[in-house]
Amino acid sequence: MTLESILMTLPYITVVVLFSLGLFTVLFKKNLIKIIMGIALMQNGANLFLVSLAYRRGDYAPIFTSAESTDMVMPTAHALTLTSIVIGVATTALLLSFVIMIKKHYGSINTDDVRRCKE
Amino acid sequence: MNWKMSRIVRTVTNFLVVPIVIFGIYLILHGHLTPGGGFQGGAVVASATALLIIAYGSLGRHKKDFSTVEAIGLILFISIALLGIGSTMFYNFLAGTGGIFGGSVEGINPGYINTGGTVTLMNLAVGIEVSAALSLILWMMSKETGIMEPEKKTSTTGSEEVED
Amino acid sequence: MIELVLEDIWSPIVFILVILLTTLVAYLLYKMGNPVYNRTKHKGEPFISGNRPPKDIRKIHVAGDNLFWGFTDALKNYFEPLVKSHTGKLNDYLYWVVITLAVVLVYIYMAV
Amino acid sequence: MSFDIMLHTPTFALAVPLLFAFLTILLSKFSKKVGDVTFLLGLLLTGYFVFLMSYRIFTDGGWVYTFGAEEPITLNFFRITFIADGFAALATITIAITAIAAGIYSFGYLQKKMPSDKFYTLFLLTLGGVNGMVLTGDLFNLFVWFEVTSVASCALIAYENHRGRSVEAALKYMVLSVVGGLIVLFSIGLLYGQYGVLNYALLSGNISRIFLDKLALGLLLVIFAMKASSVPMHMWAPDAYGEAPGPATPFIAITSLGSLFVLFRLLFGVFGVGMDTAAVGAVLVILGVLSMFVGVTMALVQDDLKRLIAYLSVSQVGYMTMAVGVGLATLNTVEYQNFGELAMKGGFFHMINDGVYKALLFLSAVTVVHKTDLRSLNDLGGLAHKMPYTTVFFLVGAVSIAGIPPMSGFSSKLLIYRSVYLYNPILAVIALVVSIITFAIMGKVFFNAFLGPDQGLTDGEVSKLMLSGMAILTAMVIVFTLFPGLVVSELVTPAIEALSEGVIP
Repeated sequence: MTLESILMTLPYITVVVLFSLGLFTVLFKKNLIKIIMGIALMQNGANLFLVSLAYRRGDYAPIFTSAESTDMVMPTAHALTLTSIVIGVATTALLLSFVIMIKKHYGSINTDDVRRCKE
Repeated sequence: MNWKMSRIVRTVTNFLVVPIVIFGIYLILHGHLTPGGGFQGGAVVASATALLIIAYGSLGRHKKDFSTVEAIGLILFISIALLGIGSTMFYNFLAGTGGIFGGSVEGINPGYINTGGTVTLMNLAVGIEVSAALSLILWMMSKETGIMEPEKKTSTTGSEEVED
Repeated sequence: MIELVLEDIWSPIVFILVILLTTLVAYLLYKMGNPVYNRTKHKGEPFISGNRPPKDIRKIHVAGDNLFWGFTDALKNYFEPLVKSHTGKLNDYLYWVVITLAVVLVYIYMAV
Repeated sequence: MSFDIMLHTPTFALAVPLLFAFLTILLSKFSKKVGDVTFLLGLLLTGYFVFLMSYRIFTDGGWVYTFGAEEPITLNFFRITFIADGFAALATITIAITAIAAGIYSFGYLQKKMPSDKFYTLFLLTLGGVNGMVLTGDLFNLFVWFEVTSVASCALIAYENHRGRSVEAALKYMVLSVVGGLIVLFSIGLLYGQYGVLNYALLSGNISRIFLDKLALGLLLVIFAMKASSVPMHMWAPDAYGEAPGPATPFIAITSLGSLFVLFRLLFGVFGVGMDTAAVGAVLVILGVLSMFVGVTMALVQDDLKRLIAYLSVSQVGYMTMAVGVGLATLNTVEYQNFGELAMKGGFFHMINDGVYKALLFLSAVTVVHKTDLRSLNDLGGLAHKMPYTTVFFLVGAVSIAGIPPMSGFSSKLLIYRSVYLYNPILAVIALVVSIITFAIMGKVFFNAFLGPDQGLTDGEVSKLMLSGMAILTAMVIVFTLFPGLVVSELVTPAIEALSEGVIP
């Protein structure tokens, strides 16, 4: 295993670490704000995964510059990442507003208390 | 609770708001050539709103109608998409027609600003929409959490919309 | 031509016609009977398992808890854990998703 | 090529709701009436374009619509595409019927109780999102519309935000949707990283039985089953359906039905060629049986009217999952001709049936809750004296969901029993038992809430608009009841042909 291949694998290892940390937070933390932070971690993991997939060694970013168009990478994954970031902003804002209202109505943001809908 | 930060912060905010908004507009208008575009530029513009809210605890005394601006931005976006329906939806009917948006692109170029066609217009529409929507979200949230003085009327129903 | 038969096995039109026909036959049979029974004369009180009916007619109403409680009581060993597993906690909802993901992934990896 | 409006109908099915959503919010600033009219116009126009699209699909066959190209039908796999085939027609028709009925109902409902413009906006956004989700031809778009639907429908659930419970239900659904959306994004990344394409047709040619493809398949299957409220991931459904504002309730149920449509599209269109469909079908069958049984037994112990119907809807989703799972398990074998196709017909016929009668049940339950402010079956009673129309509508829905002949629910369940019996007799027996318990539950609800001496809970019937919303659905149920053969041959058969043949390239 060369140093280069290790370096190329690093982003994916980071993705796995981020995603599993996020999943761990979402599963085992009781605080709603912490759950949303876990979701944000998972979002970052997924976005990093897509961006790492789009990387091709020696090619240029797909911007109108003085490079040949054949030397540019496909921007599909980048577009997907940007879309996912945008959606992430919307969902995080909505989730945080829900938590604000939960705090108003229930006086608590612990998942053990936020369970009036059950059975 | 009336939130207001120190005089230093407020003065720096006064200086910073204009460059932030201009940078946002640059990102929006240059979006078809360099990283950036409607959403990113709009988010930068909205960060000026965040700065104002944090520094002053208010957005001035005038009535703010972000949701109308937001709706106008989205209607613009969909209308521009529908204008290309002669070919298909989202068809770039302005590309290569000359004028301020329709410059033609041939081969390798250093990035001509007027080549976007409808993409520039759409970036503009998305920029309007996102800056208004994010400002609205920040405004509502800071009112709900007590950073800002709540007004007499407190209806917060469905303040969140989807950004495109 | 409108298809009136579903996959050669079932036709609601025929079913409804048969029902109507049966009703007609039943009505004719009913008509042939002897009308001795006097509705107003023999009117009695409703029979509620031998209990005396309450004065207020509203109390005759059967509430939701009155039905099927024997069924759920007999199958207590099935229902109690099932109802209890719907805890309403957000974390538990997510546990279930992750557990199902794990099981399905292992199954698909082994079987497909 | 001359301009042909029929070819553009898939894009209008998406663009019209989105455009009118924001027009509604803008025009409501001037006057409430104008906003209402805009909403109704957007809804009816969407229905009109869906109808046009389906008409063209059934007469001339399906096509792939390419966005941003010179001409609508262009072979370009790097552009955004919409697939308009028999399957998309079935899905969008189911969604459109429910949406129009619920929209008309919401007119009457929102008169006094709530401000209406934002509700209409969110409603139309959800409609656009679901339409985009079932029409789309690539995974990128699927993710986008998945999230648009989640955000809009969760905001819709939390619309009555003065009640803590509805915010709680929306929060739970939203967290599950967002985590699910991220897992979907991850699996899209897995597929894109290997093949460099996101188009369904291209992917289906590439999919093979390697580890990463299996991983992507499992992730997508479980997440879309979760959105379709399959047991054991159904727990958000009773919360969300139970706490959503009245007229939105059937529509939230329809979004989860839309997720089920997408799941079937993915399993048949993308993974159907390269994967071992027998094993994947078995997963669906197991999920379906669990959903049927757990859903119906949980409904048996419910007090709350709306939650009870929500659990029944979970159990109905089980029927479809099981039937289509049998179809998938036998795909490309001799058995498919014997009974697999029949199972698919039953499953998809049950889907459109279920979308309609479930909406009818939800709307009549909402009417009861709206009129009496009571939800518990222990308190309700004797409503038939004052609300005869609602009683009849509820009875039609109840008899249909219980599968009593000659109602439409019986027609589709009959197909399911017959075909599933040949796959595995135990499944048919379970399906029958579940149907019987459903009948018992509906009998209990009808007896408790509507029959009995008048308790003086209501002062009369609801407004005419609300009644007409339910009347539309009742008329649809009766049409499906009287002409099941017509519906199966004209609507369902093109859909399953489109599915089993894979995606149009």
